[in-house]
Amino acid sequence: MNLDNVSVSVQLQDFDVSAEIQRLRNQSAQVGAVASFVGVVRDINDDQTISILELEHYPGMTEKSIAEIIVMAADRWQLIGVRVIHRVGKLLPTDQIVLVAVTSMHRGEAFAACEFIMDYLKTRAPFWKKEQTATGARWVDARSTDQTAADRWKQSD
Amino acid sequence: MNLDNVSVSVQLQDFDVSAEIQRLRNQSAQVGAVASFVGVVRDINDDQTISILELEHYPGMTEKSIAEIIVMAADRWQLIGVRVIHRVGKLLPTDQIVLVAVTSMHRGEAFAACEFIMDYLKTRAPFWKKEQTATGARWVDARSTDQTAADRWKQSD
Amino acid sequence: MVQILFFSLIREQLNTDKLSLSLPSPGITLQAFTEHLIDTHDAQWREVLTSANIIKAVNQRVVDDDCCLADGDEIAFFPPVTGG
Amino acid sequence: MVQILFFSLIREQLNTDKLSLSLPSPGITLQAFTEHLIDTHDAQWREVLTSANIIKAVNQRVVDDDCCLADGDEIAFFPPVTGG
Repeated sequence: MNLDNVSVSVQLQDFDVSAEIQRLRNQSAQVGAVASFVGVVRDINDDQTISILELEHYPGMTEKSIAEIIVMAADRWQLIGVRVIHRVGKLLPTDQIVLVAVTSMHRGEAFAACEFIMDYLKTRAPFWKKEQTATGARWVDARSTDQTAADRWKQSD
Repeated sequence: MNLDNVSVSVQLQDFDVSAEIQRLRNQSAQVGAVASFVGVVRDINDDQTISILELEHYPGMTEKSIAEIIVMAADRWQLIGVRVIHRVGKLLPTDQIVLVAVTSMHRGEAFAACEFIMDYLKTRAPFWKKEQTATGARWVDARSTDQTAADRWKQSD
Repeated sequence: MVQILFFSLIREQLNTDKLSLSLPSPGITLQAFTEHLIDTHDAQWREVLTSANIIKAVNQRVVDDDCCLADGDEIAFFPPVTGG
Repeated sequence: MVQILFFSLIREQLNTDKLSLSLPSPGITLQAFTEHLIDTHDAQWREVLTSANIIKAVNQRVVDDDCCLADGDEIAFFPPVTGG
């Protein structure tokens, strides 16, 4: 994968999936598949109504860790481009949190790499969520199911 | 899944992924994950440069077969909404061909269902591609790899 | 009457996109009906309609050759699909 | 000097987001350095910095306790990540 076709942003503002996909498609006329994932703020989590979701991160390490995850994905699958955007700051229910979009010639690679990048981002990129609920603020607990999802990708070699 | 949250279109015109994802997010504030796939016309296929890709379909059966595939997906995974758009008519390299977008509370379901729907659409929905190349027009051959991809989902029960 | 549709390469090879016919007998199988189509057309039809990978649908659902037809059915012949 | 960063729940529990310190000795392990931080602060620091699931990073890479530190390092303490 040409590293010019990799882009990672951590930002306060929202993103436009169509515009991001358009940019990925314009990188090469060999793009046949675009797999993408958007994470969204839910209004209820662990039985509590969420009014605000606040995202903290470790500036510098977040971008670096996501870039490393993308390199791992590019080692495993034949990819053309990758775009990752992760928002930080205060978000509301139904807001977009994260975009992972991956292009390849054929769809199998794009699907696998997109899910791989999300699973690793969830367990390795230093972001933390704090929820505002009716009974106060709480830091979101890490889920063991996220670690299980990431562990699926370990290669037995 | 509420069937009001399922929509299938076969159309000549292009689509706007952001607008489609926005509509899916607005269906429920419980949407936490949006997995989507966009298929794109490549400029070279089987070593030949493609000038135009023409898509023929079987009106009525296409919509019906895609709706059946979505019902199968909703039986296997807990989904909130599904949107499928497939273009027909004359397309050019880098044009969008197909969109499959799936929402769920958690990402595993959305990813799996999105890939499942694409794999089944590829092998079951009655569309046919004809490529215009420098040496004339040719109907695209079905790929055995597409059948293999669909067969992966067969349940051993 | 039944309606018969041809798509893609099959349509081009037969130079026909649709036909309306009376069923030669009620409850005839799709296999027998396909033979009837072949017998009432030129040699090209035999070659095309007996090709190994042809797909047949009745009322917009893929079926086997032993499917029984009824008046009003929509019958379609097409090659393996290549959408997506 | 090394820079020490605290994030999320750890930052709140220690009421500290960053510190600058001289390394007590060159080549000290992260484990010994963490003990040094605990010894030079109140009891709350022991509880927080020895919690089972705390993650430590040096120069923006997750490391083990036996990692050796050098002058100029950036050291971070944070809970399991929950982004995405």
